[in-house]
Amino acid sequence: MKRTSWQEYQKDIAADKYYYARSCIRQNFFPGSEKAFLDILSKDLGVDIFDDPLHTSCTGIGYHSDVVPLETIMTVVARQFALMAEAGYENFVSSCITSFGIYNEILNTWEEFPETEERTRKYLKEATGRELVKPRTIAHTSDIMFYHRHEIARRAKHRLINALTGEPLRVVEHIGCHYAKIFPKSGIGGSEFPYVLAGMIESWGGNVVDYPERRHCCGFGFRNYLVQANRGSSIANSHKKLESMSPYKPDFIVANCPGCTMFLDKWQYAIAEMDGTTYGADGKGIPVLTYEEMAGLVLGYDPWELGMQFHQVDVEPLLNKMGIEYEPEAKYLGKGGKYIGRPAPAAVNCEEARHIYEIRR
Amino acid sequence: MRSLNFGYAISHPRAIDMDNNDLRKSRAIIEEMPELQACISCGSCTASCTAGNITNFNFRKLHTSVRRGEYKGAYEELNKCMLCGKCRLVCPRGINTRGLIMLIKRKLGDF
Amino acid sequence: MAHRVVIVGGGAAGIQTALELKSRGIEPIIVERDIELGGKARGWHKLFPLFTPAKDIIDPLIARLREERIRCFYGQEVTEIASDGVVLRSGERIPGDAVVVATGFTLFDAHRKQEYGYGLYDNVITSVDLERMMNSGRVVLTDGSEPRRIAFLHCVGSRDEKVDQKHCSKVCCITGVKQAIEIKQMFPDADVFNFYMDIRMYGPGYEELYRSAQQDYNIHFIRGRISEAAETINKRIQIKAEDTLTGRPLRMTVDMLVLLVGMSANYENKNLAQSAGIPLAPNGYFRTQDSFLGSVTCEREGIFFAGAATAPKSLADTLAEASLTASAVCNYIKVKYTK
Amino acid sequence: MTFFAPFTIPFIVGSIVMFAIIATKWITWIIQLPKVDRRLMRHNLLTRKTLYAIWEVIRESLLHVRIFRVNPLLGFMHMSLAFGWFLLIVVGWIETTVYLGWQMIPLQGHVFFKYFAPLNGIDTHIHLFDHLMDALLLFVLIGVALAWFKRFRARAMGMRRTTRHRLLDRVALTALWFIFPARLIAESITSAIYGNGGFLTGGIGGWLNNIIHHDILVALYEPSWWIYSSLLGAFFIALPFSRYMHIFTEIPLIFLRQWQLRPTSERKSYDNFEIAACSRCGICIDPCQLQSDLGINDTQSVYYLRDRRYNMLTLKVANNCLMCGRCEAVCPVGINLSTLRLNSRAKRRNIPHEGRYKYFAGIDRSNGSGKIGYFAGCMTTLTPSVQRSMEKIFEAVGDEVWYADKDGGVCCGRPLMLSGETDAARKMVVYNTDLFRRYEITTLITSCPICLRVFKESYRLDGIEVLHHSQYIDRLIADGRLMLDASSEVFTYHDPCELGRGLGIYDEPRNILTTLGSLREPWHNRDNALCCGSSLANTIIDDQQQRRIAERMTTELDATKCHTIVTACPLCNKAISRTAHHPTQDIAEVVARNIHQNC
Repeated sequence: MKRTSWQEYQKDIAADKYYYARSCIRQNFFPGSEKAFLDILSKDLGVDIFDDPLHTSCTGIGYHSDVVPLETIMTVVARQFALMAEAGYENFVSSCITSFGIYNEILNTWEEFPETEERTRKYLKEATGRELVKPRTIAHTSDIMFYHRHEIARRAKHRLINALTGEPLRVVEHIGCHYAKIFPKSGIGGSEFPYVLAGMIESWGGNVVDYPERRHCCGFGFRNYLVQANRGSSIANSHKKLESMSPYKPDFIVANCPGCTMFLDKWQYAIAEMDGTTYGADGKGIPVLTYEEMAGLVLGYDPWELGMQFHQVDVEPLLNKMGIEYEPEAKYLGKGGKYIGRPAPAAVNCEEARHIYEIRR
Repeated sequence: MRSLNFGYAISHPRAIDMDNNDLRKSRAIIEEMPELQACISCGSCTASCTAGNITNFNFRKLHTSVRRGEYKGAYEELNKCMLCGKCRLVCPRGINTRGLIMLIKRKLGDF
Repeated sequence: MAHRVVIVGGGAAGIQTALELKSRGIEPIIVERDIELGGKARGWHKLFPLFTPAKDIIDPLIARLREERIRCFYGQEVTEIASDGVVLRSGERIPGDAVVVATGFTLFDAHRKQEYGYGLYDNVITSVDLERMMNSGRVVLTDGSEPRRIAFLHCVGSRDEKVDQKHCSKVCCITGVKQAIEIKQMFPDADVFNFYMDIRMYGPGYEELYRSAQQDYNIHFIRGRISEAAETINKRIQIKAEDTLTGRPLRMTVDMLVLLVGMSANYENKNLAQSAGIPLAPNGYFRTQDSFLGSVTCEREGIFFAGAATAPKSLADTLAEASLTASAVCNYIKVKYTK
Repeated sequence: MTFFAPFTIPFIVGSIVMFAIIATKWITWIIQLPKVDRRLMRHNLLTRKTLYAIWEVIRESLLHVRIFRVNPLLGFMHMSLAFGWFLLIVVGWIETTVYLGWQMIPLQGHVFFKYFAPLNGIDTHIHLFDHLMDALLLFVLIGVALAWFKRFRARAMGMRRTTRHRLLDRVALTALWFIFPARLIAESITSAIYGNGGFLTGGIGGWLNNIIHHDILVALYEPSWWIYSSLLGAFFIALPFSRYMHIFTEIPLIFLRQWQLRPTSERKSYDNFEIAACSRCGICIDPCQLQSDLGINDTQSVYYLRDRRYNMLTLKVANNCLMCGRCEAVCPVGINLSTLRLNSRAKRRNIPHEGRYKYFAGIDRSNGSGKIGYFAGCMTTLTPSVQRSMEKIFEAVGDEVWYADKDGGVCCGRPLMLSGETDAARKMVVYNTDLFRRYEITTLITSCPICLRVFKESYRLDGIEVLHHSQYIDRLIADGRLMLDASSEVFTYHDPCELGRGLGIYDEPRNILTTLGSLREPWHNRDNALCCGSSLANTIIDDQQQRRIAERMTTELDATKCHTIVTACPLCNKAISRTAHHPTQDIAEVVARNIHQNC
């Protein structure tokens, strides 16, 4: 890759002892990813990561939708930090890009306007009796994965390589806007060309696709999506990106933001239904992965364990391409082999119906 | 083609798309009166405009859009002009604005 | 014995100062960091606003310098300056009765505006690259084909706090106009777009050239700074800007994007200034006493400036200023040594 | 006598074709006239107007009095050709009648009488007719010689430039040039053979007899008549398609015009008479400032009419005219050049858009109250001192004034009309008329001659007196209501086209200025005044061309060495002050600064 500018933007990422903060969207839409992250870190890499049951949502969605006031979210964030300190950690890790942006924004606000920190400290004390302790480092979970990318590469069972042709897979990486567009120095590689996902892809054998709309937003933008009247604008953004990337024939998209992963995936279905356009080989859609799923596949995790059946666009063509062995029949079986139901066939999820639950019926 | 109603559609981009806009008419207009390109967007024409005093008619913006191949509504908008000629009198670049208005109308109105 | 003046820098400013001093009976010595004289102007093809070949200006200057047998040090970097001489990196000291700082400027490094993809995308070049291409007589895309749509972006590294360049580089506007016309002369069927924030035509004949570019050459001027450039699959450049005059975003694909790079203060100015105990202006250029009668002098007697060491200047302004510097040096020496 | 010889065939065919075509054209045009025009014809047919028309036909179609006024030599040329030829025909007819008695003689009998009756003259003692016809022939030949001369030395005839012609015109012109020399030769040879003839043909005949052998003369006899007849035939056939159509068309035009038919802003059949009546004499070329100042020479009225007649009129030619009226003022045929030009602009799509100018509804930018209305006009807002001066004058005389457009109103509509959008302009006419009616004004004063003209010509403002501010001020002075301080200031006055040639207002501004000081006229003044070049009627010439016209004109104003250049039109004012060396003011400004303080 020609780009080297990312090296100018580095940041301090802790090697161990992380305090984990979950993402509202990911918990619900990609629960497998968050679990995989914890597993990869603690089991594969053997680092200390604490998933604290006491922590809450950062209320970022509410904040960006103008329903949660600044003072409130500051206090909530202060509480998260307090919990971290109480648990004996100082490296705060956020699973959500929105939250990551919120934490950075609030830490910077406290720095620029110390009186707001004092006020928050007071509110936190009054409300919960806890003491605010600011974290030593703050990172997004993708930063952590990026940090350990070489270690993961060493343990790789699969590489991002087309098993049939031996060619590297063409991967579109998409970075959530709030990762580095608010504070360029908060991201690996700055705001223009963040390297966090590209670094993983390159170390695991794939090729990053550099397409014109690479830096464009996916269109989630809270108020864009949450208000139905604005959804046309939301989908138009994803549409623009998909149109721009499709000539490069990407094998899959990987994103580090909950909203982006969800919308780049689900809008493919909506676009297909709206105007008949489908992307990807054979018009079956371009699979959209989380970086945990990507790492999980590299490390040899079972795709269904990773929760990849939650995607709108079927991932089976990608799994076949990577030469990953999986049980097609187990796709829609939940815990203990229980059938969890399956979506109606659509343009972008049209895998052949040769699943056991079909037979059972 | 299927089309399922989600209650919204893919919004048309607001951006001026210079790759897909049909620039033929714009080129023909500039070819006939190259002085249009000499506009430095000072806004004198719009500021002095008799029609602009009563409506939101903005010749500067309009001809700029037309030059970019954005013709939609331009003809109708130009019909607000009363052709009084004040703009020509104030244009610091000496652009024959009245002639231009007639030319653009002719090219866009196909007559 | 003649008085001796050390001139730091052998570009247009240094040479012209040297020639002027020599004609007034003073012995100038030029210390040039590069291995040849002529400075940046050597790299230019033609000069605005009359399309004068840069060679026609620089070559005679150098030739005269040789004729006058003016001493030059080549490949020597000055690390310290004082009113009585300079110190080279080698530690050697060159004494003089006065010192003229004619160190010029540094071209803004377009890599720093990474959103424009200089160095990443094949067909994103700088105005300096274009001058070089024109010098070689061949302006083509990397695949060897002729560009049919070219965009110029003004103010790259000028008036941009994000890269610490708050000042206007003064010459890029007219350079953009000049180069756009040259491109249009080479490729009459090409579409040329200049994206600008303001068009600043401060010199004689500049505004006229701008107007000619618009009306006679049909060059499109779009007011709006390109926000980002990206490469398409067929190696063209997709650019986005706001067409601020219609208030709408604008996007287009071009074959070639030319970045009109501005002038930065030399990084070394800081050390030189420190060694001489003189202040720098906030933008990193040397600070002159004032902008009027003291435009080539500083607070420390015996140290003088010529050319773009104090602010972005055109070649014409630089040459004019060099004569002024020579006259100021002369007066200084006369007053100081005839007591 | 049979009055037939084979050589007469070209002549006979030519004249039949010519009269057939001309008759067809005229009849078609008359039939296509709008009802209004036909009613006017019927109404005026049996009035004195018809007699005037006959008188005018004699003066203009035969004697060309108006051309004499432009240049006597040019007038003589036209007269000798037209009147001379006419007399040749009339006297020739009398001659045949005298010799042969009152009987039906075919046309060629008259024309080629010398051929058919070469010995007739010998019968009588007096060769009266021979000499008379020769004298007339000489008269015409002088005209032809002058025409040849004019081709090569136009300046001598008072014309700097002559018309460039089309092919058919050249055919007709060449035929015309040689018809009379051919006649002279044919008749001279005839005289030579028969030994008779008047002083000219007989003289040349005698001389020919001396130098050329009789047999050769006999051999040349028939061919010479063939040539004469063929030239006549060629000329006649080319005539209806060439500029010479004017010879006949000017006659019905004079009648129609006397019967009060006029061209309008809509094209109509009447226009054909005016267009065909243009002789393409080219007198309109020299006064055209587009020609003299800018060197544009394809758009003058003569070319415009030509292009329109042959259906090759381009929008550019139609639009490239200042409509200053200088050509119209000198046109010997009196063609309504500006109106014709205007209605060919109207050829452009002129259907007002459904919602066009809907925004006029409910707009009222007027203020003040009074029976006197003041309409500054769009342009006057760019010369605010005119408006302020008017306010000062109104205040000085104590008139209560209602200001129609102090904060910018709706345009008067003339600019739009000048661009051919007459129907759309009606919306402005209706709007402004309503506005004036609503405030019940009885006098409407405007500072803009453009507005003034449209108020007078296209608005129906019965009961409202429409005045230019110079007329109003002049009246105030005459009535003793406005006292001004006279001084030694020297003024020069520029006549705006719309005010002067357009509306005939020349004296009022001059009265005012002579009250205030002394007046020096520029070289071109009154109905010959130059245009400032900024005319709204022209949308083709560019800014620098406008400037050049203004500069030339302003040079004349500056040359008077006045103190102040005065004009009465905001547009002229802007144009003049652009290059003038003397301060330029509107007449209202000059008046306002000289109001007597105790007044």
